[in-house]
Amino acid sequence: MKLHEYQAKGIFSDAGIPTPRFELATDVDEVLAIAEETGYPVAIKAQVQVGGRGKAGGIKLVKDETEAREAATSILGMDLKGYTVDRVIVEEAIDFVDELYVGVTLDREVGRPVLMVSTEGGVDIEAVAERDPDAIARVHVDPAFGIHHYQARLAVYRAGIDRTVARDVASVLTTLYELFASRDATEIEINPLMLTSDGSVIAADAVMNIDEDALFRQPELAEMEEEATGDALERQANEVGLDYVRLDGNVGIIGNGAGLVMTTLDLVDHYGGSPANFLDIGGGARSDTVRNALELVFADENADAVVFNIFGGITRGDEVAQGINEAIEAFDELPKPVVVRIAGTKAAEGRELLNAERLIVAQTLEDAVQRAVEAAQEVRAA
Amino acid sequence: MKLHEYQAKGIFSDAGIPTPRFELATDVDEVLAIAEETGYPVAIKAQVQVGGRGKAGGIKLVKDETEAREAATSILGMDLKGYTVDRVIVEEAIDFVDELYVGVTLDREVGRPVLMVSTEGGVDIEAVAERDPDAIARVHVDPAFGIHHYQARLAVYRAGIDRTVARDVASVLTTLYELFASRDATEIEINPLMLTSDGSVIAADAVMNIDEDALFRQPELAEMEEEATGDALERQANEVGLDYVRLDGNVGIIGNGAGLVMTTLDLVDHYGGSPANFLDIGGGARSDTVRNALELVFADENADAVVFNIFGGITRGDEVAQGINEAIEAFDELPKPVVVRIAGTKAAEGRELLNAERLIVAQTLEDAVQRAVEAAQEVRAA
Amino acid sequence: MSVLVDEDTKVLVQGITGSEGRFHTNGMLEYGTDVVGGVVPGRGGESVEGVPVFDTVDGAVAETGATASVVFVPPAFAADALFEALDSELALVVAITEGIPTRDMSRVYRRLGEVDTHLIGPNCPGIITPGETKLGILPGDIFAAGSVGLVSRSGTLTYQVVDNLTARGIGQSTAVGIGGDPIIGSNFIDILAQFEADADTDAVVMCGEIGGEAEERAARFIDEEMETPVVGFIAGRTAPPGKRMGHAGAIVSGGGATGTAASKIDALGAAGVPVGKTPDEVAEIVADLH
Amino acid sequence: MSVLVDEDTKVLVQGITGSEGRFHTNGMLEYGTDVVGGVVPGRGGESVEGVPVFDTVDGAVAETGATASVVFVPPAFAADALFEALDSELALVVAITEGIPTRDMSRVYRRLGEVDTHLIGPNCPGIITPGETKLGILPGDIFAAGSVGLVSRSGTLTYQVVDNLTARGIGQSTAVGIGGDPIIGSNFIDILAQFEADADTDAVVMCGEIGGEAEERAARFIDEEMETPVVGFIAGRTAPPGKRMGHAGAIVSGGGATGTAASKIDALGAAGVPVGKTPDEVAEIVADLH
Repeated sequence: MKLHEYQAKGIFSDAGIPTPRFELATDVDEVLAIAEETGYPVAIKAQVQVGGRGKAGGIKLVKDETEAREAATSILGMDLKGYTVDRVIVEEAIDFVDELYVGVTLDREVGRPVLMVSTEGGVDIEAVAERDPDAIARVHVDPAFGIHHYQARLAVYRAGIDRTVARDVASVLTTLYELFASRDATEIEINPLMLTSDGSVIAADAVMNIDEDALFRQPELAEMEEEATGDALERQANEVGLDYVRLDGNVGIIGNGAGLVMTTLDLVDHYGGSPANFLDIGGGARSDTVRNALELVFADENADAVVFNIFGGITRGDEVAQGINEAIEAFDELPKPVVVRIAGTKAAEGRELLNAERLIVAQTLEDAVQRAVEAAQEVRAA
Repeated sequence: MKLHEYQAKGIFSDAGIPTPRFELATDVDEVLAIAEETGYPVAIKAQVQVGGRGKAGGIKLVKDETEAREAATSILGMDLKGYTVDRVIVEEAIDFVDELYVGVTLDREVGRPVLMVSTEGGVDIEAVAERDPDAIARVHVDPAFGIHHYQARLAVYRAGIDRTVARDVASVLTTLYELFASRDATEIEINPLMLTSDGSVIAADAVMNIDEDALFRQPELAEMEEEATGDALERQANEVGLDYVRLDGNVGIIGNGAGLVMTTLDLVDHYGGSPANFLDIGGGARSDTVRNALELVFADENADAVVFNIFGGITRGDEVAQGINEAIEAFDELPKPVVVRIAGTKAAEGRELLNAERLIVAQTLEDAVQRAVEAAQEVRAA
Repeated sequence: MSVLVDEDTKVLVQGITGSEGRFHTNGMLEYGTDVVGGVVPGRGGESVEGVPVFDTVDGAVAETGATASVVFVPPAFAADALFEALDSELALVVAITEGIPTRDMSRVYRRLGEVDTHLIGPNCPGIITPGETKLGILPGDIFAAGSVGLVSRSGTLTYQVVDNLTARGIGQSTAVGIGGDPIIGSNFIDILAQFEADADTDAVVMCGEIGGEAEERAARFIDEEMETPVVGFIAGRTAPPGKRMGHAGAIVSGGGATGTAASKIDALGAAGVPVGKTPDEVAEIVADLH
Repeated sequence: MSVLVDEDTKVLVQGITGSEGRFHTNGMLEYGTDVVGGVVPGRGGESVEGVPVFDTVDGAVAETGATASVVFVPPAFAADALFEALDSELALVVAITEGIPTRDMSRVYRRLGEVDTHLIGPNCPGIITPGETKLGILPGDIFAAGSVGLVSRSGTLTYQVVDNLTARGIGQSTAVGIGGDPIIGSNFIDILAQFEADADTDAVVMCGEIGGEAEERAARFIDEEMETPVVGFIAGRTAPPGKRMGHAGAIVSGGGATGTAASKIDALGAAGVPVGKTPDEVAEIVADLH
């Protein structure tokens, strides 16, 4: 779960990290009022949870009311990589002399958090990492002991940060780590951490990704999640506890287990089709979950046909079939062809039970995918 | 640094551990007013930082005003193992069905905190430990990870605590550990943790020793230290940053370094004398420290003579001698014979410099101690 | 004829009184697993499906001689249960629980490095030695005893591949679902090393998926350390960069040189590992090896 | 002719710019110690007594090839400095700092168990190999080179015993003050084992004091593992139970069977270790051994 910049910045600021003054606005008048109060120049920044906002025109530095009105009008309501911008922050412009990068992330290879510092801030850090890995100093933190102050200093000095600001940067990094641990973040960064001409540091951006599995103990952050914007269909999926990932093909896909669903996507491609989505309904196949899943794919205008691939596992095939039959009773008419494949324990019994009048019953995975690809092609052709 | 019961109990209570209602009182009228308000029976408990208060008559359970007045009058102002009782708590009496022991201490042998639980509460736990070590369940906590909840449960179940209260006792123990760690305690215990007839637990006593080396980061506890009562001479020593330990002999002892001072004590005994005190003035021998030390021993009516044993170490013997000469200038007359022995770097030069008119200058440790023992005997005989 | 578990494995179930724990204890008992005890604090003295329940792992081990444990404890308490299991010096711990916070697993993994216990999972289907024992939630009846080892990051995909193997008459020595979480107790290499050392495993199927570098590192290990032939499968070949596909492991970071299906398939190919395009093609390649 | 340190030991001073650090760096340099660098965050590039200062231990080790460090960092920051030293894989760290909170040392000690570094102290005078090098604050001129090892919990008492030894013409191979805090990096046994393995140490003096069980355990070690003769001294024979005598180690718990001077002297006696009643008697016993 990725926080909005304004949310992350609020958390950083509360933890004592210097940030520019900023306020949230949802319409042009609000933007102008805040800009007036703050004093020009100000930055107007779209609050959407995607990367590369600046390049996509979601961030504008404006020096007077005319520019502010123009920028606010263009940004509010704009479509940014599929997300509609419904809020911006208006932020004091910072006069900086240098831009640094500081961050904390989980290094999966060793299972430990890693502190990262670079003098090459203000640019895409992943590009830096690829071009010149040594430009980023990395120091791992032992999750048993937590951070030692020396580790933040070590990262800062290794990165070649100027000695005059080293202490301040190390202090920001230590705070970031403490937030990383106490707020169950999976990633947290400031890029750029600006260096001002008077020798102080200030967090010009704020990124914070939270471990969704830990939201049960982060009630304050769990509330923030609700504020998150997103694609309408993805939001609808979230409301029923599913994770709907939109893709750009025309074969809708439902299955249980991420690996198996991805494999189904791969097979759709293998047989000449193109996946419209990724939808994992998890273990078993309770009829209400099946119905919710079908409703989502039916609502996806890109999907022309649906392949439903369930591997029974512990849940028996006959029970799965029962659940699917019950689920489709909720629909007077199935708006798209639905191919069902049941495998695993009692699969044959399950296939027998399936309502073959309304569903296309497939025998194998390959069979199911091929029939769904064909069905989608027919719908498209019609 | 040992906290008073009322201080420790306040900390426990703030951390969510159930305690009886109690209030602090410093005179008899206050005791009676609180007792009235609390409702009889109440316990009146002397607040002095020594063990075995109960046996020494410092704790009384009273059932009416007459008893309360009598108890308060006898306890307030009493001498309890050398400490004058100047305050008591008046505490709600608890109707209990069982008494448990829970505590956390540092196990020096492994350098880790250890959780301790026993069903044999309400008695001297050290006696239990000696008589029947298995009656106390012990579980060590890894100081890197901190406590795992299972460890508190493990200690509780191993101790044979009844399953109906196991969860509550484990919860108290977990809280004790967290206080141990967050408050820099060296020892923390509840003895007894009472079990009431309605199946709840309540901390009837509260012991908490704080690491004096950590007081710099425990400002709240450092303030409590100031409230601590003690022997007048020991308090006076504390004020000048020294640690004066009273003993019952007649040879006053000053030296630098605990091991060397203890050795001086041993030699006093070896040569037929008896140490009046233990006073370690630490490294070097600055003249103000020497003067403070001498003032303390001069004020100790038990000490008939003083042996001053300094091993120069890094500080040179001539500098030490200089410091001692300066210090004794503050006294018009030395009220007791003072034997000085300087050893180590430039010891011979130091001995040369010492004011031999006012001081008895010894050559070796053995010589110094023997002369001090003799001097004390002469004073005593006079 | 197996790795890590066999018919002599004595199993504890941590969280046996929960609905998942109870259900799968029953499934394990039916499969023939020697479930010797359950652990639920405060429930000691009870019994579930005829299995005695203890308050602590320590007590259960002392009483039953258990050598392994399966963990069904809910996410908020799972790390505590794992620490308890690791500190009791069991040989194997299988964590089924899904949704354990990463921070908790980071600490558990730190501790794991200090003990001799093997941890499988979390968020995994478990481990099975067909015909002998299973620890976890795998559907026993799709497996058949044999000599092909299987290791996979994914649950139902594992079942799919096993189904294809069994359909072709290829039995399995042991199958291990290692889980797809960011931090897992045993990775591909840990399990591949077990199979390599097992005289009765004569081929291994390894099912990977996009995200991370576990498959790339496994490929290097296979190249340098293994004699036993390995057949691969990689899910997510068509997943677009930057999209998150279900569990935490299945995400392709944009632009990176590793983590993509292509990178993994290339790495495996370079290590001499044939990679099937479909689960059934995997089974076909294995059949050709025999 | 020494343990742990010799003329080749390259020494860093952590906290070199403080008054203690600067003063004792000077003392060490005068004694001939090869002080190759100092570490103080933010002071990199400066120099103290001609010794270059670095911002991090890591950087200092890389630049100077240091193998040991002496820590004068104030108590509030000392644990951090010790973790930094331990993580830099120095062979030896000597912590002089007095007053480090016990909780901090408990964590440092936990970490110490995972690395190969030896830690001496904290709250100790340091270690000296007479005529070669000293790391710490010991007064060099009372020592003389020779073949008697010395290990002690106490500072000035160590000097007293050394003074008695040197006065009788008995030189020392290495003398180690291990410190008297509740948690110390090296205990008697660690140092005794070093002396036992040192061909050039032909007798050892061990100075203990009341409190704890370190001397009792050392006695068992001497009995079971040592060939080299050991002479003991125990301070605090006359200390009354329950009184705290200066530093944390020197307290006799009331009524306990261990921790008293009698218990320690008995244990040493049972291990064949003669215990001197005065420091000079210790020197006399050692002289008789020669």
